Amino acid sequence: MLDSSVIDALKERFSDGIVEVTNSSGDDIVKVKREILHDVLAFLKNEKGFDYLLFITAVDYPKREKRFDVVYQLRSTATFDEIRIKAEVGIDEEVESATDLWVSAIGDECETYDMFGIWFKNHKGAGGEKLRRAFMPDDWNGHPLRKEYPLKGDEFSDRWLDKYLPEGQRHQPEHTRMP
Amino acid sequence: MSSPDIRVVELNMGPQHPSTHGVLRLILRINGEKIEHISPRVGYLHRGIEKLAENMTYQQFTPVTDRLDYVFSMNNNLGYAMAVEKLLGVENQIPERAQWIRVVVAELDRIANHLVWLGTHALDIGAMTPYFYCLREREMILDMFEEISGARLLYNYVRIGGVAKDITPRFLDMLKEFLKIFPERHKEYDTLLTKNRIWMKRTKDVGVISKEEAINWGLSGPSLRGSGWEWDLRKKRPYLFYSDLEFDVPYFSEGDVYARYLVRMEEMLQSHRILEQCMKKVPDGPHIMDEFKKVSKPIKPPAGEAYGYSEVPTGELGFYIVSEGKNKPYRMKIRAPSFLHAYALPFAARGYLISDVVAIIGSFDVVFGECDR
Amino acid sequence: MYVVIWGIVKFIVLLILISLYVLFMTWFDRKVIARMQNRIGPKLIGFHGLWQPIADTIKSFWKEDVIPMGAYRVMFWLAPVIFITAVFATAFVIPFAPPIKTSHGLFHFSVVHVDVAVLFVFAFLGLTSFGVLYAGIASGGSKYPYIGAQREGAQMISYEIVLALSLLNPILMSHSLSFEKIVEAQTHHLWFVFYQPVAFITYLIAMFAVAAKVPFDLPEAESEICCGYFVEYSGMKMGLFPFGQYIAVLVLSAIMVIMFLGGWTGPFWKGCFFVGLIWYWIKIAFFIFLFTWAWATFPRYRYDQLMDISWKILLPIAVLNIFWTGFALAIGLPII
Amino acid sequence: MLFNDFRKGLSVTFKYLFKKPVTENYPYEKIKMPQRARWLHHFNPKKCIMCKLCENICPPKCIYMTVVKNEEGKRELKGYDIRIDRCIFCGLCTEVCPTKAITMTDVHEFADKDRKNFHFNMEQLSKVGQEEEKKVG
Repeated sequence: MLDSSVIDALKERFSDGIVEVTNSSGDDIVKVKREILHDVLAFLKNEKGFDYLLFITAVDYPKREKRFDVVYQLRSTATFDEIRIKAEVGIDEEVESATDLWVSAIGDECETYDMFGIWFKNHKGAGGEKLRRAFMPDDWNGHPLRKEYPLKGDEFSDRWLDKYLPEGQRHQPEHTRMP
Repeated sequence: MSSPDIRVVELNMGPQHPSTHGVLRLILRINGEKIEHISPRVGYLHRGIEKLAENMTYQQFTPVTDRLDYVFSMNNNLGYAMAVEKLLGVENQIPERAQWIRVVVAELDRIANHLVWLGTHALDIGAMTPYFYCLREREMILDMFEEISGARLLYNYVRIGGVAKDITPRFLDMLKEFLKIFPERHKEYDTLLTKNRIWMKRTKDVGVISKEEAINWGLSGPSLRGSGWEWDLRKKRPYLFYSDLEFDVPYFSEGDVYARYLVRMEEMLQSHRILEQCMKKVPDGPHIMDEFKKVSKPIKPPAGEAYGYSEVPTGELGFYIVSEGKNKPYRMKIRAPSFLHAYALPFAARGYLISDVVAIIGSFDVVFGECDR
Repeated sequence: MYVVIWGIVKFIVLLILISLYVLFMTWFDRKVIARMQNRIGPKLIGFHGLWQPIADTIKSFWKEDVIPMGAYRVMFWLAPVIFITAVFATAFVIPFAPPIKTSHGLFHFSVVHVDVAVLFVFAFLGLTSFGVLYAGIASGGSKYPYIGAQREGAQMISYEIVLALSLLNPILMSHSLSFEKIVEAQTHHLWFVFYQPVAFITYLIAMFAVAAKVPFDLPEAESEICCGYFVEYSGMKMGLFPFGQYIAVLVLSAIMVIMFLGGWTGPFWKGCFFVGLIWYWIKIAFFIFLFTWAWATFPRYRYDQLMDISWKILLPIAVLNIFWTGFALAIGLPII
Repeated sequence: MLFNDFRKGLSVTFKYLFKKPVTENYPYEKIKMPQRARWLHHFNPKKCIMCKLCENICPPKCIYMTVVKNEEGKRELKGYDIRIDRCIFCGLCTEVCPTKAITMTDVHEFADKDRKNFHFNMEQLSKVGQEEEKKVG
């Protein structure tokens, strides 16, 4: 459990930006508005000592108006406290990148973009690389961790592979499908 | 006159390369043999484990966690089980015997992973023999795990609320034998490598990471401790009964490959020390909580979310689980240390030579089952 | 005519012997390294897997021969040929047994007997790097062979100098470039290793580097650049490169024994042909075993460190050592 | 001493040259499996009560159970197939089975070149354990 001073300081600094402060299974969760997300992270890192970014991810709630929750889990190296920052993001909204604060955000932002299609503005990878898909091929259609994305492919889901295969090898691998 | 662009060659290292530890692909831009830029590409082993988790019950997902980092499956099981227990709020009700078994298998698995790491790391740098010596000792550990769980690599042993099966007397005998043999075998690897001048030349002052960089790059585990952080979750946030055990957290402030090597070598001995303390007293009692004994009985955690973490051999493995009160998780994010380590490579290896890239990959202990998920 | 026929006979005998030696060496390497690693090694075919190398050779003849699309075909074919020819030529002048007296004079157990054998060996050892360089360049823009060939070129240049400079000391002391005369010079004194321990060590280190064996196997570092210059080769063409390497190991060990360890001279039964033969081959076998032993034990150096060792440590030591030898010879110090 | 580190390292490898190898002579000497070994399934159709728990728990969904109603209106087990090529040998099916109709044996040598041979049906699965016993006895 986090002591209340951090949350009080957050409330004081970003008075109307804080949407909700909750606690679940002993983890503190602060929900903020998307616009001030980067400022909150910078504030926590620079002034409150939360200098270790554990992960960035997103959760998809397709029925909501703004369907994604972007989640940042931070930890303080001094006190070992943890805090979770969340922000609601709509399907065509962008998030300010945290790569200027943490290098470890590069991989996670690429992954979140790949899996959910959330675009991170001003993302700067190693050597100034742009945001790109982390796991899937660059020309992949869709974002796999969205709820509407199917778990299993149909018989045509390997078609994208065909253009990479030589003539005569263009067949679907049989073992990937149900009988 | 040649422009600088012509001198820079793009070299594709991987996905099939003997020392990228699986399927890491690095696009190196080299000038001579010097690295100007690295662009890591991961995902060649992507199996969509997070998507699978959303479509599986909590118990069904346990065998899938084995497939994360297949070198230390026990620790993956343990990390997942602890995350779900945190979500359920039962983390303090685990039977004593189950806790004992969990610590023993986790530490044995840590030794097993470090042995594989040591062997492959030495192989990358060119020393062939430590690999076979290490696998010889790992074989003993795998035999023990086979005795209690029935499988040699993907155990599916540590379950939510306890462990799958009770240990057998034969396991204890094998464990005693292993504890007797291990220190002298450890000394052999030490003789072959630690003071060897070639080994020191290849690893000292290579891949130096400062204390601040290590935190900023999201390193964890031995890689972080090699940069001077005395940061072990077993000490800082003790789970199970690690707080009752005596062990040191080795850390070195040099931050180079050699420091990370020394950390892991020392950790093996510390795990051995923990195991010897465990052997003094084997508690009795059930090996699993009664309500989780039946695998077919659905687990329905209350709506909410939890981030459960544990110290696995490569770093901090975390499971961020969002539950909506159903028997399947709504969303599961796996914080994989290997993934962050792979993305720290371009920063750690910039300015070094091709041979150093291999050493640095090895020193991070990146395994792609976990990195790609 | 007599000389030509004898030369051809000797050449064929050498070819057979060397092929048998290489076949045996592949088995020996695998078996010894396996035992050092607590394994069994080859064991199925023949007595303790002794026929395994023959099976391997037959297999590699039947393998599909892949030539990459962008390769320069002529050079690609030529590279292993140049390599194997150059290495094989070095073995021509190596005596395989002590000379025996016949009615026609001394009979030498080497294909050609030349008085400047040391020069001959160095000329052809230098040529081997051309084979490797061609292999790297001919692989058609494939980058790993290219890096491997670059490494081999640099390594060969740096270490041949050290190798030659270390050998200058025994040459200076025996006033000869002929192997037989150098051995003979050591029968009058102690072996040269006792006079020239520094040159012995520099030669030993340079020997590993020139043969490109662990800990100096950078041109083919399989964990960094995946076997380096012969990545793109397959079948028997690929097999020729390790084949040549094994010959180089033999030649360098033989030179080591001749130059520093008194060749076929031993502490007792001097002058007997068979005893000399056994002494000679025991010494050579030890150095060949040393190659295998080091392979099983040591990690690999890095490219820049390799260059540092050569140019910053070994070369100055070797040059100073020559000065010392020349100085000692000039003023007639009793150490010679 | 000069090169002391090299000497020590060399002595370790040299020592092993004269030690007995630890390699198991596998295909010629069979490995003894522990009792809990999780390998090829054995299925006993007489014990099965058609509860479908194993089919539901199977993480890769490689168990296919066909239950039909016969003329008398009773449920009858028509087929029980396991696609071993997809099986991950987690052992959950044996754990959930209330009557121990499905168990795991230590038969582990069933490699094949054709994927079709990994579709094990009910008769094949019910013979798995027995064959092994015959070989041993």
